[in-house]
Amino acid sequence: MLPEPIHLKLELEDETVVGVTPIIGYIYRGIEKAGELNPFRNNVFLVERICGICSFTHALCYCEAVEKLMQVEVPPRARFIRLCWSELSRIHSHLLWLGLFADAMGFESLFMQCWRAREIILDISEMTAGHRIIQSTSIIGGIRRDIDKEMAKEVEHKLSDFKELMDNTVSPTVYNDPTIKRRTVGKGMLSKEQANLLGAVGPILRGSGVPLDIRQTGYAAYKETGFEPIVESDGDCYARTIVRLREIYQSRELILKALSLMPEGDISVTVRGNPPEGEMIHRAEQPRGEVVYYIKGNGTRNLDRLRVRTPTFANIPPLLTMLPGCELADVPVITLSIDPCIACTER
Amino acid sequence: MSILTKSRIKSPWLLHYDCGGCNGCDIEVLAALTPIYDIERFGIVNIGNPKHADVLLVTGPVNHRNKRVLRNLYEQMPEPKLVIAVGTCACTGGIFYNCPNTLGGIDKIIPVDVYIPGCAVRPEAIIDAVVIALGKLKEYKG
Amino acid sequence: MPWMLPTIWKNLFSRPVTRRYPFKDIREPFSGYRGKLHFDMEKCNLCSACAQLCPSNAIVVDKEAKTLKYNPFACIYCATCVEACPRKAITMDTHYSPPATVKSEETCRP
Amino acid sequence: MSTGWLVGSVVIAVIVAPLIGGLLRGIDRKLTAHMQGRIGPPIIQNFYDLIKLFGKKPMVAGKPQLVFAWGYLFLIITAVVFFALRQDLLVVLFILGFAGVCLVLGALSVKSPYSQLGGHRELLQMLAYEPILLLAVIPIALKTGGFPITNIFEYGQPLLPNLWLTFIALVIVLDIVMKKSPFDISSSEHAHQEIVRGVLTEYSGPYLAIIELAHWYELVLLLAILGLFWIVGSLWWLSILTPLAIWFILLITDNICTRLTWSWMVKFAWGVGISLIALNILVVNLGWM
Amino acid sequence: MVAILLALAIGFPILTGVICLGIKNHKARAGVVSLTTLVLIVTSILFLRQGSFPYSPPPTWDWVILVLDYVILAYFLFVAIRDFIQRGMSRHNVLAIILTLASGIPLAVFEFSKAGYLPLEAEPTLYIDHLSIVMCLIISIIGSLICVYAIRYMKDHEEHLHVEKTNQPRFFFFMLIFLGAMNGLVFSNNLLWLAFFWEMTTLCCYALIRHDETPIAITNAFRALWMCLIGGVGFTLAIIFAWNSPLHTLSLMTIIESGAVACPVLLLPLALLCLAGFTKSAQVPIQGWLLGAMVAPTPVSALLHSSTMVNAGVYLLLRIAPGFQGTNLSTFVAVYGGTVFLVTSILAISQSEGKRVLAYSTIGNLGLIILCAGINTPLAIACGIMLIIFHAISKGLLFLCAGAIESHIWSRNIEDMEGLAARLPILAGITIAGMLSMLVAPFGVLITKWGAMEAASGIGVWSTLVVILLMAGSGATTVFWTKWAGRLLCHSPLPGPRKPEPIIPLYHGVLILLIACAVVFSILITPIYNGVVAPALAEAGYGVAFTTGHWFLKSPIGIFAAWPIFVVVALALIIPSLRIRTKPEESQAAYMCGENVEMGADEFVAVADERTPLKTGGFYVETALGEKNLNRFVIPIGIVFLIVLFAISVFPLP
Repeated sequence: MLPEPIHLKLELEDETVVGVTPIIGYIYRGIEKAGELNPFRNNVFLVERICGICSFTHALCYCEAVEKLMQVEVPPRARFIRLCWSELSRIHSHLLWLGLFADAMGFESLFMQCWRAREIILDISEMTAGHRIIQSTSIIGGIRRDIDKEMAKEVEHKLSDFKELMDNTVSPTVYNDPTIKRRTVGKGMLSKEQANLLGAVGPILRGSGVPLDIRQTGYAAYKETGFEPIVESDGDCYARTIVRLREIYQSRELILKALSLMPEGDISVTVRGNPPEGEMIHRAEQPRGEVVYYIKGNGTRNLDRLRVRTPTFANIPPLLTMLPGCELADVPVITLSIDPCIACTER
Repeated sequence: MSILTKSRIKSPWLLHYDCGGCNGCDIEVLAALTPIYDIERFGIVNIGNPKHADVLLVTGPVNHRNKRVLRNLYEQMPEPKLVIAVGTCACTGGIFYNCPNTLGGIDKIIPVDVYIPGCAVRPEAIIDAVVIALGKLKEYKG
Repeated sequence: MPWMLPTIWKNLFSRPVTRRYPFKDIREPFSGYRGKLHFDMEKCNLCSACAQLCPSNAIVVDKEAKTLKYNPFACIYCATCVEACPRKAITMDTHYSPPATVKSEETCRP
Repeated sequence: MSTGWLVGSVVIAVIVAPLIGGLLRGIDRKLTAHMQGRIGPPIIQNFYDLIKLFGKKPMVAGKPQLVFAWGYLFLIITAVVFFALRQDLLVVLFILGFAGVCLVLGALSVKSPYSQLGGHRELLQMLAYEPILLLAVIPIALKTGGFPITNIFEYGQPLLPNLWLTFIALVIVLDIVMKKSPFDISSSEHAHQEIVRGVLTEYSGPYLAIIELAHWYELVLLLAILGLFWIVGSLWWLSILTPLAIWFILLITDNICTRLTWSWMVKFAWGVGISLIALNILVVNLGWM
Repeated sequence: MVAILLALAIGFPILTGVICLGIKNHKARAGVVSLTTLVLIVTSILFLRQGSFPYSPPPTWDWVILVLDYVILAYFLFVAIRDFIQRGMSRHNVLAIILTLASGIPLAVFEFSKAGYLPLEAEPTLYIDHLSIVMCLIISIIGSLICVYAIRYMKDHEEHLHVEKTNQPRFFFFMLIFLGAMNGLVFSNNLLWLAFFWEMTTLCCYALIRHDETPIAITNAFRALWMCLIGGVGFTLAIIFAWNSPLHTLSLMTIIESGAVACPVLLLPLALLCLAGFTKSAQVPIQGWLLGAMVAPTPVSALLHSSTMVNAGVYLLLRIAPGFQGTNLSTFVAVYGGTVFLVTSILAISQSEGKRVLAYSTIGNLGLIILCAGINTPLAIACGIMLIIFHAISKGLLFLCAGAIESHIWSRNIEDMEGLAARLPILAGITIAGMLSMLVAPFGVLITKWGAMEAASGIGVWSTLVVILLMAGSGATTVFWTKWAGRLLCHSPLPGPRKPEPIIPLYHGVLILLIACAVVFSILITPIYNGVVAPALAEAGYGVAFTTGHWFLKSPIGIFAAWPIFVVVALALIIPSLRIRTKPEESQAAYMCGENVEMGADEFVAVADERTPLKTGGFYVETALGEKNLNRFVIPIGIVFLIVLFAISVFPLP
């Protein structure tokens, strides 16, 4: 049910996979090139559409990179609200993934329940940002929409509904169901050493026992809210599932904390002028792992270079070591366990 | 209305193909299947195989790599068949209008029956579009 | 296995959560939803600030012919033009643009 | 039984069975949707689907697949007819087996990786359930003194109290044949998983409809076999209720577990299913039941 | 009259075989072979009209048999020692030497210690009953058809191998005397005569397996030799024990009529005869020789598997079954046959070479016949006899199909047969029909399986085990046949007209004749039962197995209506396959995620837009069910079974 095309050329022996060649390029659009043709402010909307699932984090990372390059100080309130949207998109991405993962195992009713819970998050997103999935609210110098007191209360209310739904339906099943365990435990093993060696990022890395999360660097408002990465040590599909499930709860806590700690003030500063000559690298934690933005300004309104390193790209080598030797029936499960985002990978 | 036409209207099976979109519309297509929207109410099933499908939902602006795939999938659908362009970039290329590897709109490759604007489209819009598309089936002869 | 049982059992005997769009139980869009664009051509002076800032080239202003062409099928509904318009001539509806069988452009004249 | 009665029951079986089958599939989808918190399609949705498929332009990937599609349908109808004529139960199951072989050959006759994998998995499913299905006849025959279905009617008392072990084994078979989780390995209800509906990948339009129709017959036939366990005696109405109850339980099972792998399926079916029946035969042979 | 018939059935093929040895001209040899087959077929039909009768030739013939028996054993010793000298010591030639001596020396000691009686006679020497006639018909008709087919096949075969000097005279010599020896075997009543013909079939088998004279052929020939000689030893010991029993006879009829229940001492000779039957039928644990025999030219395999050699073993078991009725030996035989059926059916799943699949299927079906003999009820024996008939037809057909396919693609691998239905539609169609005739209902093989299942259900406590073996084995059978048929069918839609299939009259004629037999005999199953099987049952002292009415078979516990299913099959499969014409515009390539290139090309677009060939393959589960893995269990299980066989025959429990 992966909604995107990735072509894995599999060589099978009976039903055992003996060779995998990933074939990509189906979604390559040339966004990085277009990023050089557009004015740098418009690029915010372009990079959001690198991937519709983690679009806010793309925009966030791009904006922060440009802001760092232009040495703009963003108002603190904007940073807190950016954190909220970033975590909202993480919850919605993880739930989306969990649903697809359940469906890959043929567990349709769990898929439905995940997506049902996800709709609450999308409603919050629509209410606060004006769109269900592509927020388009982060701009250079801050954000475009405020979350006022009334709205914050509504968000808290919806998030408590959400927690109740999760606690009653999704979580107990994922934690306990023996058939899910049978399909995931011990499948797609990736040891801590391999994960480090092959440069895995995000929940794959943390599922293999490496406590590394870019949110620890404290961008946006993570420094103020505090942050501890979630780690599981087994390194199989089940560990990755649990990492993501726990992150959903963690994200919810982070949003609530950010809403309560949020200072009053402006939500954006006016940014004038063009990015100066110079380079800048910025990192952020997407739902799928670390995203790296590299920008190079030349003093005009167009950038000299826009380069993105997306998490799925980093996770494909680990995937290729997990697949050989597994059964065909496990291919979708293992492939999905890295939560591949092909639109990100190919841009 | 003959019983066959009625059955056709009552049972559109979807094939969803992402030819270069950002996933936004794609997940909204899936969201339309889930409890809140539940397009199975209309007999719609996401079938994943062109040979079984009646309606082709295409997202994304089409690039030089997957235009061949798109045409193949379209040709492998038996008549009568409908095509719906989902989202702004499937209609015209949208924000990707100046990306070097996009063609800008799937109607450059295959005939399109219904266009849905929006970036990303809402599930409600997909339901509207399927209803409009099915209206076209009423006139189908052959 | 049994852990999913309470959920489906409860669902089976309670009303489905489905919003019966387009018939009933339709949830009204939130007030901030970025929907259809409207051009108030009485306020517009064809300054083309919107056209310059539009990230997807959906607005084209032709000063010679005194027209503003807007293509809803190219628009990404980002509201940049709304914010950019110095005369507040562009507004956004909370309803999405409807699907259509043909792609049509709106041509507006002041 | 008079000839007229027999002819009548055959006609009814051939006409009514698909109606019941289609309706059951419709109710299946409706109930599944409700279990997931959705509304789901109308109950007669599957009839719309079938008529629509018949109305589509044919598209084929080779002649053999069409031949085997017809073979599949006709043989299943024959099995239903033999069942209605109260013939030898073993023969009914043999015909059903032949039909299964046709389905697999139809899928294997196209050079398509999905179809091939689906065919092979269907074959493994047959490997898993065929022995149980055939074996289940043995305790019935031992109890009623013969293999024809007539014997069951003449036996005079319900079979279930003595043969409930066999009955449970048959439920496993039904679950595999209905392709419900955890056994939906050769195709899945929603066709977007690793083998794109497997055996059905290459069928389209009218030929897909033929196979769908045959599935309805097959479902009704298997439920009817489960119904045989109560058919006589004062509790005969249980022969309608029990299969429906079992069918409902299988729907629930489908919604609370994942799909498992074929190796697990074969091991489970052979291990659990065959031992249950073996125990039952042994117990009957020793005269304890 | 009867003497002439016997001479024609046994002596004539041997005579023409010797003539063949001297003919260098291909056409003339073909004529002689054709004449022989014609005579054999007519003779066998005359036997059927004649009915059963006893016959004892003049005592001179007893002397001839006596001498020839030692000649054959001496020849075995000679070839084994020659091999020992030429190719060095190997397990096979040493065992061949030991076992030849083990069967020859006790026999010599026994016979010559009774010098006053020599030659040992039994009254009657030959006894022709309906079981023999059934066997004679199978041997003469199917065996003959195979010989006719071989005329063309050997020509192709030698052309393919670029053989300089033709070996065909020797080949047809052994083929023809094989038929004669088999006819002799099934008519013999004197155990010494039986043993002689038994060794003669071993000789023919050995010679035909090593026909190509490649090292592997020679090795496999010796394996076949020593494994069959185990049966020879069994025969020798059976003769000695039978003569030393209170009955003091060598007449098979007398032994069987007395029965082991009345005379428990007979259990041991009967068990030894069973052992001989098991070895001849290549049952576990000595199935190796039949698999090794696959190196021989395909008509040899066809002959071994369908009408001769292996059938001798199951014939013997069915023949002596009344003798051990009601004993533990009978139950043992049933469980043993069922186990072999299950094990070989599972082993066949992992085989990728067509002929090896056929071989395992043969062993499995022979196991099924042995199971029938063990169940030992009228129903079971009737099914056993009918299974011999139908299995011979279908298996002969399938081997010949494999040979004909081989002459086109020069490969025996199932994977190489992919898509033959497109290239050779007639041949592939017949092959698939042949497979279906082994596999699905209304065909004879399945009718007998049905009977066996019903029979097996009623034998008391052991029936649980027997039916489970039977049903599980049937499940596995479905897998390997369907899988193979699927490989033949698997092809992409082809645009444009096809090259027509080359028709080779000798191949296609024989194949069509055989498939017609399989269908017609299955439809005519009730006349066949009434005509030959029922009298054979009656002669062996069994009750009635089936009643027939409306051309349905009715057993006391079930009904099989074969012809209505044939009507349905004709409607469902044959009419569509003749009537359906696919229009070119309806053809569409298989779904490859939209990455197909043009129609008819088995390619898809992969890395860097390169066209990559699409490969599909069968399902073999080599790691789990491969020979390497399973034989670790199968062979010990077989050996344990043989130990149990002797245990229960030496210490019969009540």
